[in-house]
Amino acid sequence: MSHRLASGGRLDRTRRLRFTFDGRSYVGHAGDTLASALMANGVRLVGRSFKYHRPRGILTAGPDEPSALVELRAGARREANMPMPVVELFDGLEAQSQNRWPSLAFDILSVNSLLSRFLPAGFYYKTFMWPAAFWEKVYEPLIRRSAGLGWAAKEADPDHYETRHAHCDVLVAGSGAAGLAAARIAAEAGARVILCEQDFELGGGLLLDPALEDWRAATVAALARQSEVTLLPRTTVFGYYDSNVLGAVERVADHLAEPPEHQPRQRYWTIRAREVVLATGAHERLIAFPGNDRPGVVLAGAALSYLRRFAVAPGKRAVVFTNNDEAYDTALALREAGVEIAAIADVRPAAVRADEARRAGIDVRSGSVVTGVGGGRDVERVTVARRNGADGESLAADLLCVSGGHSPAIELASQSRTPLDWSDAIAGFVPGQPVQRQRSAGAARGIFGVAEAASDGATAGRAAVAALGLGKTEAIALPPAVARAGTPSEPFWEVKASGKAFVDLQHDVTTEDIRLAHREGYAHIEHAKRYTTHAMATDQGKTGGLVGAAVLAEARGESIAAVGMPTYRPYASPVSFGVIAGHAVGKNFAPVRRTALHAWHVRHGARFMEAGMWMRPAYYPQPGEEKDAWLSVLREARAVRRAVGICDVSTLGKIDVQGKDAGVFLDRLYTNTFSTLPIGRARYGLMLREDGIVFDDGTTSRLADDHFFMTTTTANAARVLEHMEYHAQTVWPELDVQFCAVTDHWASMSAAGPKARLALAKAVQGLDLANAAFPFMAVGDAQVAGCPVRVFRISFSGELAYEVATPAGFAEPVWEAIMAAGAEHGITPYGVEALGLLRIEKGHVAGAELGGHTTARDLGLERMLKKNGDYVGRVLAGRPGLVAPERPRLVGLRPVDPKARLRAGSHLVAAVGDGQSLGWVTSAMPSVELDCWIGLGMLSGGEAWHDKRLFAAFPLYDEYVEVAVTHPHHVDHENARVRA
Amino acid sequence: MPVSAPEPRSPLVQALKPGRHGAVGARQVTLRAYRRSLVQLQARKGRAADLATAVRQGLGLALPPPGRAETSPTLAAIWIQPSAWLLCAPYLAEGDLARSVRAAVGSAGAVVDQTHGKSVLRLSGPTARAVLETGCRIDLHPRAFAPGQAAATPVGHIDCILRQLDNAPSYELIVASTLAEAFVDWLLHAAAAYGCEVLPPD
Amino acid sequence: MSRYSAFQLFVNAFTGHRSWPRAWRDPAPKPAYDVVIVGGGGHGLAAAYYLAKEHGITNVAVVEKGPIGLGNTGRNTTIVRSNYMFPQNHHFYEWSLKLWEGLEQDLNFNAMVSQRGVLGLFHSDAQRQVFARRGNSMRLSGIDAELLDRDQVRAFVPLVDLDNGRFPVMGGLLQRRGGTARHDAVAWGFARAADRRGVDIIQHCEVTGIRVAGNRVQGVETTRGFIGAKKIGLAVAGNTSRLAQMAGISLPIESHVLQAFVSESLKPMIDCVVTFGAGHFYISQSDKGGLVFGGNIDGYNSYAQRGNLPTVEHVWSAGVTMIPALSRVRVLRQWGGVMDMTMDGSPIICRTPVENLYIDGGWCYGGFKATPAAGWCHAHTIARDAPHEFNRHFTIDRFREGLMIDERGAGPSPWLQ
Amino acid sequence: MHRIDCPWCGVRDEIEFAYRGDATVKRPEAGAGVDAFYAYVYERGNPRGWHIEWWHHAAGCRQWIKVLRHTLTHEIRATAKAGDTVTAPKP
Ligand SMILES: Cc1cc2nc3c(=O)[nH]c(=O)nc-3n(C[C@H](O)[C@H](O)[C@H](O)COP(=O)(O)OP(=O)(O)OC[C@H]3O[C@@H](n4cnc5c(N)ncnc54)[C@H](O)[C@@H]3O)c2cc1C
Ligand SMILES: NC(=O)c1ccc[n+]([C@@H]2O[C@H](COP(=O)([O-])OP(=O)(O)OC[C@H]3O[C@@H](n4cnc5c(N)ncnc54)[C@H](O)[C@@H]3O)[C@@H](O)[C@H]2O)c1
Ligand SMILES: Cc1cc2nc3c(=O)[nH]c(=O)nc-3n(C[C@H](O)[C@H](O)[C@H](O)COP(=O)(O)O)c2cc1C
Ligand SMILES: [Zn+2]
Repeated sequence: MSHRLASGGRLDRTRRLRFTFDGRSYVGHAGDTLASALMANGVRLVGRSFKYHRPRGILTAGPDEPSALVELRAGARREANMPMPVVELFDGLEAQSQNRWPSLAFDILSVNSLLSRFLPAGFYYKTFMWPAAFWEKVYEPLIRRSAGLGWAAKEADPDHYETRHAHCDVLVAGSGAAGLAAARIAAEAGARVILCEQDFELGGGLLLDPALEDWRAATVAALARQSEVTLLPRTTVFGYYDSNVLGAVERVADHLAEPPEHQPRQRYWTIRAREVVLATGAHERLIAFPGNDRPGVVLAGAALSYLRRFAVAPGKRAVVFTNNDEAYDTALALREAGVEIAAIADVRPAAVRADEARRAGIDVRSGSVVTGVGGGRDVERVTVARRNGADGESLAADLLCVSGGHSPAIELASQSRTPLDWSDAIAGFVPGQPVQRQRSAGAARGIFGVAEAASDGATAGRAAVAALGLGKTEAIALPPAVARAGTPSEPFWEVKASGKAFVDLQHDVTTEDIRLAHREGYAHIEHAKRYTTHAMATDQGKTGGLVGAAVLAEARGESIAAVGMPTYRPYASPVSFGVIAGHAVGKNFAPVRRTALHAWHVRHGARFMEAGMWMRPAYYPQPGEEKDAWLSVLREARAVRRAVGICDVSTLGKIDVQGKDAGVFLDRLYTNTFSTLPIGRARYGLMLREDGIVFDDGTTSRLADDHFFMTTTTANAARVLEHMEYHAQTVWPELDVQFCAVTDHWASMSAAGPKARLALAKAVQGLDLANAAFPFMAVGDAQVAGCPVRVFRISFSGELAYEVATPAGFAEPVWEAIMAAGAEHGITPYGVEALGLLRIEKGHVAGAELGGHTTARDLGLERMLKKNGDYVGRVLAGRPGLVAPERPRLVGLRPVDPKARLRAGSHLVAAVGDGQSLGWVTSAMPSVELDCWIGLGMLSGGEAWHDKRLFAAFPLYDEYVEVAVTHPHHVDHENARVRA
Repeated sequence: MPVSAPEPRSPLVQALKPGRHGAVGARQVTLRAYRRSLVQLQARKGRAADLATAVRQGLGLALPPPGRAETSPTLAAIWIQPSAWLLCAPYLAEGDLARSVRAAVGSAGAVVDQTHGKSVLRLSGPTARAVLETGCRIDLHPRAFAPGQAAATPVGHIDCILRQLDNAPSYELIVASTLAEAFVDWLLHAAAAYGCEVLPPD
Repeated sequence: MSRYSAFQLFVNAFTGHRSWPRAWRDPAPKPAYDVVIVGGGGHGLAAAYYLAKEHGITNVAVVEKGPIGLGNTGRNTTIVRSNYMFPQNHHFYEWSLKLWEGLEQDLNFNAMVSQRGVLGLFHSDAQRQVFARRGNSMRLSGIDAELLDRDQVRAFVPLVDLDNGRFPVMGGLLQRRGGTARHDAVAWGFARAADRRGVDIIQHCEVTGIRVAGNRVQGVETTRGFIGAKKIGLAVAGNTSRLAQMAGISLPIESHVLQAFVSESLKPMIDCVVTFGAGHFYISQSDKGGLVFGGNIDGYNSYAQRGNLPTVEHVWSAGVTMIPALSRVRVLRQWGGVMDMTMDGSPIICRTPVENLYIDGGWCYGGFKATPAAGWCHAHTIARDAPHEFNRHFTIDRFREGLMIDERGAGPSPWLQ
Repeated sequence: MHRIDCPWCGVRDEIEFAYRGDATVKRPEAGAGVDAFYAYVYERGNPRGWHIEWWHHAAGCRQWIKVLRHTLTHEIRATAKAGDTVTAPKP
């Protein structure tokens, strides 16, 4: 049965689009939405409601839609809960109805509807409590399964999304008469204008009036000609944020089966607007009456849209139920399209247009309402009665057009913190005095009628131009005002008759639910909303929100203005995760930072690990080691202890510090002194936070009297720089100090091991590496392979070691040269794992020990706290809690059974089964020197435990390992090797 | 005998393969890596005026005010921080730029070589602005940003120094070398809708 | 009568649910009370309830500036857990979890406490060690925790992408007894139960001053006049600094906004609470089918219950990275709440330098789970004028004494806590 | 999203900055004692209203700037260089 009109509409009838709904094939046209195409095909039952599983049809013709929600597409592109009226038809579209089983027509859970008297608002708060264990096991799974609407896709999204940052003078949201006029005025004044329209065609209400097509087309064309105007159809402004920033989503390819190559599916616009015009129109309201949720009930404005724009007759014989004049336009248009008008029920006792309609032969029943809807799954009969319920008559009709008036679309205005004023004239909230640089225009502030809206839009455009100081504005052509006698609409919300009257069609909230909430004390609008879930569905109550508030107001005996609306929040329409996430997902979640030697590591089979944004080689598996990473790690560490290894340490933060006061500055940042450091020497430094907790450590060298080179840990590089900037710029601005990060300019590599000198001496030119000439903590410039290098004799591994820094572009030749020079000594590249092992053997602290809780004393570094002079953290480090003797202190740990494994994250307890933690294992690794696992830990009592035994408890694995407590230096207690 | 330094390797040479990326069409942009010497110059406390004079006399360039870049035939100076500039010149020999700047400014400024720490790119073409707008949050419209202007600002989650060179428009993008590969990954993706021709490095 | 049960629901069905009484009365304030609790969120209502139930103190008013339960109690991501690292926190949060476990029966109100498990994912050895330390610490204190490997994570939350290419998942720390509770019901349930024990819940009554004489509280100035009080407890999350300042007390707190989000209703897809260790992101699915999720604070002082786009972008990116199937899911609402961020990320429940003034505040992200125990301990502290063992460490003085309880180790930077 | 007018760089998005709290606290002199440092590090006015605060232009000119911002409306009334004086309007 086709409901497609023979002519008219904004369709391209030459383009036939095939699509399926619940597996059945249908045909529509270009210009159709899924809703209009199904309607044209006579499909009315399109879904089931949330709670009672009642049959649902198409209520609206736009994003206000509460009930006609479908699953769209299939597989990885499946999307749940798509409102049919915003789904543009494309060839091959697949849609499924939702929330029904086994089928839409025979849905088992529609028994909920019969049980509905037991399921009033909030019923679950009152029951399901006994027996207690049944909640998770029985009740909740049942609730969870029956709740929810559609199924989301289960796979990764194959499409991609784009972000766009925009700036403009004037953002206009909405392209109806008001929006077009505002945009045109601003554009003519030379402003940079962005016009966003959520629909795929520009024009809003203009699209429904062929008489205005010329003005619409001419205005759009004039805008399109302006180079500073960006027209964005299919773009919903979803939120209004601080500083006049708005978010919008452009549906670039949702009207296609798949996005074209290189095109995003959707685009997320962040729009920074100097001025904003909100011309977002109005939402037509439903009226609460029994059966107002049944398929075949359509809002009057939507019906007009289906007729005029989509050339569909939404029924054959209609009843129109209204409290206002506009619905008469629908009635007349229906009749013109061949739809019989059974009657118009107008709640008003009299209306000019009622008389006109009567004269045209329509049965208008003034002072009348709809008290019920009969039929099986959709509208077959409509009962019309006097307002007091008398003279009820059941009329045969398959279409019931309803209009409860219009509520301005104030979502965005309200989000921008504009207060809402009640307007008696339109029985709705309108935006009050704006707070941000914004104004509403047209239906969005209760100015209805095309000419009026256009002229209001022009006024808003002029105001925006004036606020921008752009000077004079041109006059533009506006649609002619049509003088027409009318009758004010009468606020009307609910027909009280027996049966469920819905205020929220998606969440199945009835007028009785609202009254129940009120009776139980949930009488504040926000309580009533939460108790009943009214206006909490995907449509956020666009068609019924105010109706619910009105029912509540009546129950409270107060005005709707006093009751108010629940807070408006983003999103004006739901927004997909993907579009806001944009490109920064999966492997692009965070940019990858690579050292200059990255390619070398890749070529040599390194396994990488993430360290913040960095990728660092963890180890370099060799043939035969694939099965067990420890083999590689131990081999690498052993090479360092026995011969020589080389490690990329480029990720350490490096900061160049200069200036007359550089030394003083460093003295205040570090707990120890740097102003006394000789030129050509390095020193280990410790930094505290101002609260006395250890912040960072590293070596800093003096290159000249007024020039230092500082290093930080990889993790804290950025924070240390910021810390320095804070102190230099705000605390001690008088100091002559200049510094900047040079982490990326220098690549650095550590050559460590007893043979390090032998290996390096062959590669390094221009520097005598002999112990006497270049002792521990010496710094000097040299060349390797013709490249400039700076050599630091510092060591993290505890071996004789040199850190060789070179400008990053020379990293590979320098590294290769050292590798070549060290080949005869068995030089071995080692990764972060081996580095960790070596430092644990040495008892050097790192991230695991510096976790933001430890003091210098805790780490056994109290000797680094200078006695005199100010430094960051000095005072608060002395608080009693931070110097308490029972604080955990750094110790070494070894399992008593040399075969036993020690795990980081274990706790130290006195006996198996003891719940009292004395400390914990911060780091653990198998040792190459000791042939057993070793660890570092923080232990209350610290050195008092040396040579005593405890248990490392790992109850997560039910493991207890007996450990001996040792000095943290497992290897080379005397620190002789580094000086060798 | 000291051997002479090899050509320094730029991470972009690896990452940026010459050729066409993304869509084919008339709206494409061009992208090219540049080998540059870079030096960060910072005035010593209270010596900003001396520094400006020294640079003008020694390097023939006026140090620009905030938000701007100044160029001479051989050198560009970009304001990056109060009393701090990034100087940028064609790469000649290692350390040369830093040495000559140091000689020119004497005790008036701190000079730090950043040649290897930052990578220089140029994005050019009528749609270059549209490409950047997918990740750049400042207003690049000609009314707001023009040749001679420069800004430090993140582009696609990576901090960047951005300078407009001409009205093609062409933009110079300076990013940390360790993030350069990630940056061009992002940039090529951003440009794919228009198409991007990667030219061999300069 | 007013007891809730399936039977009552059945009976009421036949009278059109017309005889359900108000869940709580709407009394006018009396001139004075033994205890005035400021703040009608979960914490304040719970304190009043436990004052009545545990200590027999029923001459109590809860004064709330708006309607009850619409502060952070009404806008949080409802995660309930007790998986803390430090023993100072263990006993308190575990006590809270125990109270949650019997709450419905105790209150005769279904707060939908749903112990479907809280799983925290980790992505590196370093993170694993921190999680292990935490899990072991919990186990030593008798709290349930399990360390999952990748396969176990996959089985537990099949939609998580373990190999997202940037921060692959190495495993997770699971607390099965963790889960969610229905936020609104918690406030309503405590309100109804407290009301039935005689507590006056006074809505739309904003405290504008605290009257102190001789360093002892006298009562509160409100928009509905002065209300005398022998003792005053503050439970005004997000506003604790302001209220304390009314009594001349300055606190180590900044108020920050935290956002949360909810998606459209979907058929079941995530059956637990799961958090992404590589970026701030946590998500669960409500019984209604909405995906409730959130991330990090916006990171600036704010008393506005709304946030901004940069955080939104970061949170959603993390979400799609962790669960790629979220990409086409649509989100219908975002909102914000104002939280007290303390300088160590841990709460305050203690006496104050002003006699008979008590504070329950400083909850940062995590005070919803604490609701029953915080109310319980607050009530104890008020009734006995001394802390219970469970809240002994949650003092203001700990900062001056250097006894911070800093689980994250972020230090006195509230925006990092 | 806050748009902050950096005195050096002009108006930039919030994400370029790192928020760093109350700019009215001052680091005490070295000898000021624990209470003074306690107040500097921990105590905050935390006003619901105008707040003078540090924002570090981390992704721009790397300056610590002062911002006068309203913590309820998020209105930004003034920005200034680190050394400049900013005064909050009387409530
Ligand atoms: C987005 C978000 C997500 C969160 N997620 C979690 C989570 O998953 N798990 C978790 O455990 N915690 C979470 N939290 C934290 C948690 O919500 C809070 O810590 C907790 O709800 C605080 O409860 P409360 O009763 O103390 O505060 P509230 O519920 O905020 O109650 C305080 C009450 O005090 C009232 N008040 C304030 N000033 C006055 C005055 N002058 N006079 C009278 N009344 C006043 C307020 O109106 C308010 O009702 C989250 C917080 C937010 C904002
Ligand atoms: N019965 C009435 O009196 C009545 C009531 C309401 C609307 N109207 C219509 O009002 C018109 C007045 O013009 P108008 O311009 O004020 O309204 P309009 O309805 O013609 O235009 C509003 C436009 O804004 C768009 N829009 C709404 N929210 C948006 C968002 N968040 N992002 C992007 N786009 C959004 C809508 O899709 C629509 O196209 C007349 O044409 C008339 O048809 C009349
Ligand atoms: C756990 C949870 C679930 C929510 N689910 C929904 C929902 O399904 N629909 C909805 O509109 N809002 C939902 N909200 C958000 C509320 O509507 C509201 O935005 C939030 O409680 C903050 O209050 P406010 O927006 O009135 O300030 C939910 C909030 C929470 C805390
Ligand atoms: Zn700046």
